[in-house]
Amino acid sequence: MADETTQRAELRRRVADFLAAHDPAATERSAFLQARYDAGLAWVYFPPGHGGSGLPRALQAEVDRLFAEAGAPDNKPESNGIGLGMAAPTILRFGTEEQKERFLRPLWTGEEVWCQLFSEPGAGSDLAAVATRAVRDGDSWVVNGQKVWTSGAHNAAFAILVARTDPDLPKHQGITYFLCPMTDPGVDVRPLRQITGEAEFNEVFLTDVRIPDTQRLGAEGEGWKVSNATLNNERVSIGGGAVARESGMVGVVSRTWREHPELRTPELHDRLLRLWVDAEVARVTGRRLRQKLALGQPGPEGSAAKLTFARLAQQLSGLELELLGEAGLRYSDWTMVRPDKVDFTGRDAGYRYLRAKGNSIEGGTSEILRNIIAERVLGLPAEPRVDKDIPWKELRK
Amino acid sequence: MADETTQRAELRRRVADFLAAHDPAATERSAFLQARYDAGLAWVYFPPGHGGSGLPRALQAEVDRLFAEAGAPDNKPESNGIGLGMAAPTILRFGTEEQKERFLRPLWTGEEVWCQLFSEPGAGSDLAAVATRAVRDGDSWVVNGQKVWTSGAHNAAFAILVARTDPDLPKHQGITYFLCPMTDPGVDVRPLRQITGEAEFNEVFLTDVRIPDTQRLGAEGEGWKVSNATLNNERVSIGGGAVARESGMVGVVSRTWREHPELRTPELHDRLLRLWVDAEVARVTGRRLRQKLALGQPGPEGSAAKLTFARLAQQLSGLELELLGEAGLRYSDWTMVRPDKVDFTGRDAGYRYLRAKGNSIEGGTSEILRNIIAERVLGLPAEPRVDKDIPWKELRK
Amino acid sequence: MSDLNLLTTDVEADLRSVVRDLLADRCDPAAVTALYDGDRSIVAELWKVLAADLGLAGLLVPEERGGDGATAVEAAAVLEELGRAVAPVPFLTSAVVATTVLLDSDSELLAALAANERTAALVVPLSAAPHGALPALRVDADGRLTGTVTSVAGALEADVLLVPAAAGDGLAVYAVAAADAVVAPVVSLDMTRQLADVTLAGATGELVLADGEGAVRRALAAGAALLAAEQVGVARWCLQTTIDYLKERRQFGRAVGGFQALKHRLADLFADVESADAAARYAAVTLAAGDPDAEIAAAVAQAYCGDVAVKAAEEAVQLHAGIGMTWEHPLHLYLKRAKADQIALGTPGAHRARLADLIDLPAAAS
Amino acid sequence: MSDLNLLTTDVEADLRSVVRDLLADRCDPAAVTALYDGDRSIVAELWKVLAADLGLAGLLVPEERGGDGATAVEAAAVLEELGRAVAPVPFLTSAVVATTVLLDSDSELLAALAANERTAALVVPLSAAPHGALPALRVDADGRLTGTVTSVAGALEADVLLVPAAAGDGLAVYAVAAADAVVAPVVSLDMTRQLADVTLAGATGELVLADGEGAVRRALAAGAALLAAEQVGVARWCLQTTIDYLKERRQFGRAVGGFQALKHRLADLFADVESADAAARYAAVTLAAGDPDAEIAAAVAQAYCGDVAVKAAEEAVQLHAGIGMTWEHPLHLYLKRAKADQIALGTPGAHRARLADLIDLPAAAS
Repeated sequence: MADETTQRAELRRRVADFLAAHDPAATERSAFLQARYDAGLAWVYFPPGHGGSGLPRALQAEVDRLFAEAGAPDNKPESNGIGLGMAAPTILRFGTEEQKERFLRPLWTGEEVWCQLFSEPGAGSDLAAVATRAVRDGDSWVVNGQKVWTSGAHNAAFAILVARTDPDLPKHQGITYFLCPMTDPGVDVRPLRQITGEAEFNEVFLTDVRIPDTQRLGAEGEGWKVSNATLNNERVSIGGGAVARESGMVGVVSRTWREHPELRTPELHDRLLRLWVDAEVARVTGRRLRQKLALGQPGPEGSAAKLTFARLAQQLSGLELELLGEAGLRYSDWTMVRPDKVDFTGRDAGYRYLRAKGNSIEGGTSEILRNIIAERVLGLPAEPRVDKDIPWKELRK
Repeated sequence: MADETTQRAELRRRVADFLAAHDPAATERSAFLQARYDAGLAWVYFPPGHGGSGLPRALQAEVDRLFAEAGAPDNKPESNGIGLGMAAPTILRFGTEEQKERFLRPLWTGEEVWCQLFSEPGAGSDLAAVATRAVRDGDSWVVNGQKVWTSGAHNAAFAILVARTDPDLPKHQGITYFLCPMTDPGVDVRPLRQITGEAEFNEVFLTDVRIPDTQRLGAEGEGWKVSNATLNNERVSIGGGAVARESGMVGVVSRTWREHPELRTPELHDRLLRLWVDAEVARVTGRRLRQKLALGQPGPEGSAAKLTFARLAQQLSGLELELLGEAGLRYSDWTMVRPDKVDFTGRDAGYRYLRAKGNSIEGGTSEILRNIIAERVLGLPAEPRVDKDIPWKELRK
Repeated sequence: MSDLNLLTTDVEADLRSVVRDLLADRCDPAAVTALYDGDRSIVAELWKVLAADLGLAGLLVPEERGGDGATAVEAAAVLEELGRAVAPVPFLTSAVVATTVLLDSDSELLAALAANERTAALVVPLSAAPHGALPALRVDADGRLTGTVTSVAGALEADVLLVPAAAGDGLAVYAVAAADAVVAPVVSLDMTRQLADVTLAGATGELVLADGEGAVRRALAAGAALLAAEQVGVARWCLQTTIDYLKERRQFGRAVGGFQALKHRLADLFADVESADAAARYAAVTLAAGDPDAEIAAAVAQAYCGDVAVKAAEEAVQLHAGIGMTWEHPLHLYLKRAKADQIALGTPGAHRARLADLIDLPAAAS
Repeated sequence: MSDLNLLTTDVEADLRSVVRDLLADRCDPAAVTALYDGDRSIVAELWKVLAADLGLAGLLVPEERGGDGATAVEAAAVLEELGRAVAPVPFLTSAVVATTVLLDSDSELLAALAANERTAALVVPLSAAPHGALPALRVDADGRLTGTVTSVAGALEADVLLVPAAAGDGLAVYAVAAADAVVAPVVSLDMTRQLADVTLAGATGELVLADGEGAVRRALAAGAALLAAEQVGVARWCLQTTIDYLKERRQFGRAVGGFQALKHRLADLFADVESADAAARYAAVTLAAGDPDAEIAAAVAQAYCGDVAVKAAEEAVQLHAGIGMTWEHPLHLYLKRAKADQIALGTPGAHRARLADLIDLPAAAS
């Protein structure tokens, strides 16, 4: 703890020095961000040379707060969630020195936004079933296939992509991980409309897309391992969100309750109180999880937190419609739009109800998370697997 | 329907004639019951010659009512539930003419009470895993093994028993079904105390018990099929009980609610109303099931009804303890006794709470029932089976 | 209840199969989905075939007043099929609720409804419970009606509106031509039963019931009892579609429907849907028979079936996973209908609260 | 809450492991089960070792008054271990509740409790909630106490009783020797915390608090906050025992724990138990720190953990199936403790109702 106090003081000093040298009011936005990266003050828990200072992750909130208080521009993290939350840690862990050099800086500054090309119509929960093919051609790979559930694909410069490079191997072994240029003419992004009426995601059709072999991440055939690292990051970031009491859906519904005494009934009261308690317990559990992570004691609660988050969002938003009654029968707008960012608690109650249905599907279904908890945390026997040792091409699809 | 009306009128006439010939007040109890059996007025849906008249099952309630109204003695069905509900229909279906002749009459009159020797410590849900051995010896079988969860074993004259007769065959194929004399000196019945404090069930140890081959029910190796028929009867009878509104646990808790205004809270009110609704829906569902069965349209709701019955009994009895508060912390008596009959809704609230835990275990666990519904009713794929084609003796136990 | 038949009758089975076949032909999910983008072309066409060609508009109208003289049991069978197809037709609003109001009146309008010459809607919010607050428009000395009622179902499809109006301590019911009202479409959670805000500014109407509160409440109660059958239809479609999909969908080298956790959830859902079916049927049978248990049966059915339909739709989305979240798959139509139906004619909670009085389980004194 | 540490400290881990080892040695399930047949021999012996040898009797007593000066965090660690072993000792009743009452008094009794020379119990029903109704015995002009309080926990183990008595509008607290009261054992749902009916017929006592209502309520609140830790211990034992059993138990040729439906239920239960652990810990940490959030944290923990412990015990019985229903297997001890704990110091529903005021989510006006 004494050590962290020292680190914290030192960090404050460095931020103050940086701000003295780069007046936020007088420096152009992207120059400021690049300088912050080069000073190792971007993601401080990354290593020196790649935007970081090798500090504990717990200090990141501190440095972000200091910059925000100084009125400095941020890197718009909400516009590049996949890049910051999933691509960056994976590139850091599996990338070559050249790849880290090339990709991390523009990723962090937001100059290059990233998206994710993992899921396919036939490969949802069973990601290892990907059928998108990548065939070696000299120093490049030629990629053909179809991906779905890609958010931000129309704004992205790059994608993290898994594709099958060897169909003669069993399914988990013939997959390779790539950093795919979204500007390639063979990339066709089409909006995928969802039950809310809007198209937050895309389908992405890949036709003879060329990726240089230098943009392969990890070894050929190692894509399963690399993509699992990516997904673990996703689950931690999805489950570990809110911190203030009544953040998120519980706050929305509690406000509705407070503002509409005329809608209250005894049964809705007890249901709301139960969910409020569950949400508060989830908040405290998340707080403990972050304390563990800050000490480098990653626990199994990441998957459990995502399960709970999804359940609460769904039950609370469903309750809100019943509470609203007549007003719950009305919707804001079914017009198909492509939203810039997702806001689970935004728009009207009907939207929140429908959008929350995705919370237990995206980023690993609740069923897959329960398998993970049961097998990896509780040590219960794995599901019988019939497809593990059979060459991919011979599997029944 | 016209047909049933005719049948009903004819039946009333026959009962009236019988009562005229056998004055209930002047006839000795067992003579009366034997005469009723011989007149085909016992279980009227059984065939003539075996206590019945080949009538629709729907008419049974009518004939029982007529006898009850005349003050006639009944056959104490609550003391011989296994015999009447499980052994009798199985003997009727699979028994030889001699077996039906020998066993059904004293079973129905209650002169011979029956119990069930199916479950074993290692064969609970997986009944086909029975390890109790029956070895052929001339015209008899010699049986050795241990059975559990036997209710009424200390009062029973006979038991329906499944035992392994050929360990070289796969598990489902080497089982045979017997009618076992409980008076054999090799039968040792020991009370099995349960969480309520009392011993409603027994463990039964079988040591060199001899059963004549004439008391084998069905062919050698056919025991799996025969026992399944028995269990289907059990589930129908367990699930199809109550008929009047507020029968069973919901009535008990509703009375507590009405009698104790001082215990009421809004949250308990809504929980009770939900369970009341569920219980009423279960009652109507059961009514429809009985109408289907009476028309010979057995539906899949038997298993579903048992699931619901158990869930409601557990939730209602749990709620009652919370409602009672301080009184719910007190218990009537932990003294070990062997009750004559089971009364799910009797004694105090604590007893009801504990006893109800068994409702989702006895007669097929709720987990097994869900498998049955999923596979046999919904047609979903069966669980992967690793033990189906391997000789019993080679299976890991 | 000992004499009430809870099993499907032959008459009902025939009716059900005719309606089902017709909907399979004429109620394409793509055309239903188009309602959400403002293309309502399917509605009038489909209703014409059902109402006139099959004669469903007059199902509940007595023969002597030009109808079929059928009972709530047959109406429930129709509603279950309409629910199964999320059909966007005003059967519930016109042929059940408005028709039941008019049964208490000697207005010629009833015969016009039965003949499908007119389509009517009772002007109350869709969320109004049978025993809850009712709107009452102002009526002046000249019999001119003024006021607004929001979120009215069936108004967009109706050419005549049944308008509750204040009459002393009670409620009168007037019939007003839809053309004389402002019927403003509402963007609705469930566009397969799109709502409208209805405003009258001094419109004149025909007085159909001078003392109409009882008739209005009976009509809403009949609607609530029979809405349960629609909810069963929605739930059955969701369950069956999910089972079918999970038998086909393969992940991890196996049919997804073979994974035990999903099997058990589907088994539980099956039990719930079967129970909902029995509850809805009991409500319809007691209503048809004028049984004294009808009011309890309706409250029980509404307290139960609304939640089951929502659960079935929610489970269906979850178990379809990604594809269940898309606009392309019809599942979302059922989710929205189920959720709107849960609120329609009183939430399950409102029906439970009502039930507390009927069955003598009083609330805590406060 | 940003500065409160929710992770296990070294001090607490050491304490926990000492208590756990001792209970593994000295708290045999068979001896605990014997309580149900009236053999209470384990109680005094076990309490002596815990209270005196380990010094747990004085854990919450400040050092200057003869105790350990530890905090609610360490008491919670002890209670979790006691819950895990369903240990039949009066730690909660004497070392937490009665001790907290006496913290407000300058009575020498506190030091006697800390030294384990005396064991005390607060004479209220175990079901009394911190914010609910409290018993108040009559006290005459001579200071003689008369009245009965039913279902008191810890009274059988106590040699001194802390008796709330009416004092004007408030409540005084007297210390009465247990020998001067009639302490009638009650056949209890949970015989590992057996209750007694306490009757005083003109007994005299030492006045320890003239104005004691606040102290009594604070003591019950501390008890409620820390009972959550006991509930977590019960839940953890049930979860772990079930997992261990299902890894071994084979049916259908497979370990039962490999069946996905059970795996998913256990995964959900694990999430619940981890959450309960965090809730209980936050209640203990805020109580220890005198944090303003302590009251909400305690209500949340009690609203949550009681149900989780019951669910864990019920799931454990179900997943053990037959063997879980037997007297022979210790599971029933946990089921009974969990259910009694759910009612103890206020049901989850009572704590939710209290929470409604604390967090400004008011009930419906009636």
